[in-house]
Amino acid sequence: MWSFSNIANSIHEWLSNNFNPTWTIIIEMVIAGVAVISLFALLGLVLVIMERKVSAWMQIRLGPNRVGPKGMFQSLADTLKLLVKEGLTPGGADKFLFNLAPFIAMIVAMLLMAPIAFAKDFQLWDLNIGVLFVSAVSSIMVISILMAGWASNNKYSLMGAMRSGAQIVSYELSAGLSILAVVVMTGSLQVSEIIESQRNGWWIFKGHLPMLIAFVTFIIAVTAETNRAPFDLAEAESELTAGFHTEYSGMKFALFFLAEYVNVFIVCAIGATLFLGGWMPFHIGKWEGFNHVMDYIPSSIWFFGKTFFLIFLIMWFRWTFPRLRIDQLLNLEWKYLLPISMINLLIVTAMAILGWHF
Amino acid sequence: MTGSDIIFYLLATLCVVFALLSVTTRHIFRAAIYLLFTLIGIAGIYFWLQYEFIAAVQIVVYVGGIVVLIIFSIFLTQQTGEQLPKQKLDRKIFAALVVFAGFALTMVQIYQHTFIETDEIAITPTVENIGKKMLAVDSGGYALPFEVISILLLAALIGCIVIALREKKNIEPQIQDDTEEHKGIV
Amino acid sequence: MTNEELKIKLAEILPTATIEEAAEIGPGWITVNVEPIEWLAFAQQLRKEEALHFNFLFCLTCIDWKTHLTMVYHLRSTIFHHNIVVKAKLDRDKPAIETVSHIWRTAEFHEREVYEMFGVDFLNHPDLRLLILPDGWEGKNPMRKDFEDPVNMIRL
Amino acid sequence: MEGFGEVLKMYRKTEIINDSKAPPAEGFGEADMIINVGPQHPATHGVLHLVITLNGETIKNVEPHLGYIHRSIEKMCESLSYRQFIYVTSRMDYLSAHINNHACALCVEQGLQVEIPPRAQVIRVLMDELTRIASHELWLGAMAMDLGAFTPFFHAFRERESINDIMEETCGARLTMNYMVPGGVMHDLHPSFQQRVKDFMQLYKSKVHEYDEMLTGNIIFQNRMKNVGVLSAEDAISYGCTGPTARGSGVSCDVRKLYPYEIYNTLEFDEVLETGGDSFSRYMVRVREMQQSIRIIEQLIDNIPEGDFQTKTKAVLKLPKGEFYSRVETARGELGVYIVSEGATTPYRIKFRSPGFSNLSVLNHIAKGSKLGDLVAMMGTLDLVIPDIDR
Repeated sequence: MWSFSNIANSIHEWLSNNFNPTWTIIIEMVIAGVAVISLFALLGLVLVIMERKVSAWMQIRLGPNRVGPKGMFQSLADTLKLLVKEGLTPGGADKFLFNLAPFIAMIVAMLLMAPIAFAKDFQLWDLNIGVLFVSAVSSIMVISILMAGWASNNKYSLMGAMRSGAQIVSYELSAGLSILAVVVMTGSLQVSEIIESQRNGWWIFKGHLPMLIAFVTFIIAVTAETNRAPFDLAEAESELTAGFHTEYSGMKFALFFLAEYVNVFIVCAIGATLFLGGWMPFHIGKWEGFNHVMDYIPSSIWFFGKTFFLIFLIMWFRWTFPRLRIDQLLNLEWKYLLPISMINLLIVTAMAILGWHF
Repeated sequence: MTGSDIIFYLLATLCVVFALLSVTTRHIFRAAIYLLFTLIGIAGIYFWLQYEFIAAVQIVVYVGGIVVLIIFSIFLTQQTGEQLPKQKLDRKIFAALVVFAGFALTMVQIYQHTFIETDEIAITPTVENIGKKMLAVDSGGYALPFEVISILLLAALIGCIVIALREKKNIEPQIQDDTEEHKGIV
Repeated sequence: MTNEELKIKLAEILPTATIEEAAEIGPGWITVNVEPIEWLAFAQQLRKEEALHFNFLFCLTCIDWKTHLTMVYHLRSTIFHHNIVVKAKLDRDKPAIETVSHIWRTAEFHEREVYEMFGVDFLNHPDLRLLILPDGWEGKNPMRKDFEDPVNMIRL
Repeated sequence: MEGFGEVLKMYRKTEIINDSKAPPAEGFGEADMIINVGPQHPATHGVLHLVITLNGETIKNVEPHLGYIHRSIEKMCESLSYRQFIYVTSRMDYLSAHINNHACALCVEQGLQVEIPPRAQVIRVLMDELTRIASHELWLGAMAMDLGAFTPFFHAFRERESINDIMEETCGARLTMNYMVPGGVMHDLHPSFQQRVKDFMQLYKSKVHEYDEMLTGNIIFQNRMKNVGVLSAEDAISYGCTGPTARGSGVSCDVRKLYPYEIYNTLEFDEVLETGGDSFSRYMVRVREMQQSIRIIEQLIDNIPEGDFQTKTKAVLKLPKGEFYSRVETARGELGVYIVSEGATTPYRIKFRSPGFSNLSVLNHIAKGSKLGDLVAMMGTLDLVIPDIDR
């Protein structure tokens, strides 16, 4: 059957036959790099047009419909526009850090791609601490926002950065705790093992109510971590104009923009991996025929289907909810989400020890 | 030189260069960012050693925690675009001497120390093994240090709360005074 | 309270004021002419007096009569729903009157507007600065009749 | 979240950028900072400039700077005839242009002592109420957008658009209608007016639940609005607040009820009062007011009397010497028109008592001590229209 792993293997074999091992690794690294960057660009384009179409659909309008069939090339045109725009640096800004910040955001987003399993046996780096790596590296993300806010020499940006710092640092806790729930169940941090443990059922179904709570907490926390509405206080445009990226224009703004969308993709991919079985098809107990049909759907389609479903969920939040206030936001985390996810983790641990899951 | 060596020297240079930049720059925020790169470089060396777990913990604790804390304190006390005052020459010389002395002490220790090869087999650093080792009470277990550190952290937390509470009492009446004044104006 | 009763009551409070009633045209409100010097005490009584209870200053403006200025205060009571108009004649060269912004807070903004548009000085106003005109505005007050803007004047 | 506020309190102090208009130095602490909201800012909906003194995220002082769109309409009107000046007033509160014109027409008619025909009266009231709904719809969308909810904006505009279509057909304009003239209205209703208003009402009734689902019942929205910007009834009166802003604090101030003009005393409708005084009460007042307007339109739409739509008046109007004051209830509150006439063809002095000016003055009072994020909720529910404030 056609699959990504076969392609990857055949490339690897062909390279091994023609080059010595060092060159093989270097060429494979280059291929992987190019693949990640092109996936990046593609994701940016797809997610922007998706966001615009989803919002248009919710807001009873048509959305972009001029460039290309059904406006599908609109985000391409936007990218071109942003590319040729002048990148301004405000006077009084710390030029070095101001220009560095968007690249940090990008690099972090790229690093996060490494442990994600896009399809069966198709993963860049299956390191044994996969999910810990993701939550560790994603904590660098906040640095780029703080850097941008500080270096802009703008009070709105500084306030945005402060808000964002407080927000991301607090919501990392409950995101981490809800990830831990799955880790406790699986007994491993490795992405491939977590997916493998869901062969006979996804954790959201296998883990009873506590896993559902963990899933909901996870979605709320990552929405906050990626600065998406209703938690978009860092860029709240009606209060802080655009928060930390007020002063950014042209390509540097586009990098922030892109990094935001790629981060949304990554957290949704992690969510799909942890709770919805990654590339695992949907199986129902002993319905052999049904399960067989499900197996015929390629694993990459399962993965992207689940991921885009979660992305749609996060977009749905954005276009229906008003924004929270900063104190309400932190109240929600420290008074509700964190205690709930802590108690939930205890229950999950008890469940894992007693084997109370399917 | 193999590829592996090249990567090590790259990472080592990164750490050293940014460490030097971090102490020589006169922009305080940049110093924090250079420190961040140094810490990331160290995490990179851990990855190179294939101690992924320690590398990830290094990033979580130092990058996600300590550096963010440092940056916050800079936000609250400093102003954008301001440079720190230039240090006097005698201070610089003194600092260089101290650094050199410390460096020499470390190097001498390393060269004098005879490292014994152990025949114990290193554990595979999976989460399960690390977790079991961390809570093990037999020889080679880390239960005691683990608990001691957790008590230290608890003390730190309580200290924070105490400081925060005391400060609040001092500030509150001041704010009320302000609002009273404003009432008078309006 | 009918207009007649109101007139009697007002005359009791301030015997020196002249009270007019324009019955045929206009909404038929009582107009009280006061001296600027008496205005503050009169205003306080209008606000405090149980039977009057004029707690709502809904319009405050000034008219330039070329020979003098007239401050116009429109007052009403939200309980009794009666209205009066208070007028005070000011000297055109050096117009000054006591502020009422501590009695009716809405006067603070309205008096600032009148201050910059007509140049009336409100004594004891807490914050008498330019509100609408650009910073550093110097020269004549734009709403006076003899104001001529050499650049932007519209003549019809 | 006291802790966070405490930390933010230590925000660095930044130098005052301004000028003579800078806020008073007293009360400005070492840890405070000043930010300029506006004149170009997404939340001010126009060129309003607020200089805000912040202590962390907590507001210490709000200082409005006005005049960015001041056209001195009062001065302009002094050289315009009594027919002409009405059209300038459409540009004041451009969202309820009809009602502004109505106030001016009433004042001139008071001076001329003309009776206007019943048909014209009904048309005027109908148009006023339609304008009120349109204005509140725009407010609803804009306020929701300030709070970060984008979608209600488009849903509100769907209804507003159909009102604008009705207006366009009859008046020939969508925003500045200029439909009122002294003595009646400019032309007769369009033949399809009745049908289109009925269609609109059907549309409105079938969609009104969407607002409740998206805003009124939303827990985030309620948290953002309740106990935010609390204005007591005494303060509302003292600051001269009118309209929904004052009615949200329980002050009965609907001019249509207290000092009825046209045919309002023959109509059945309720004055909407809420007693909370917070942003949520002001929100509820406006939402319920739309339903009252629908109720008024329902009573009138099938009972438009036949007859003239205008009383014949002279080509050049002259008001007798004297003073005239008329007031109407616009979507934002009480609009007063004060004309001083010397018997000429132009007014000697004209004063517009605009509701926005007084409503703005209360902002500093209610914003003190709340968070920066609350400021947009307060400005949203005060429903500020900047040309109305600046005139």
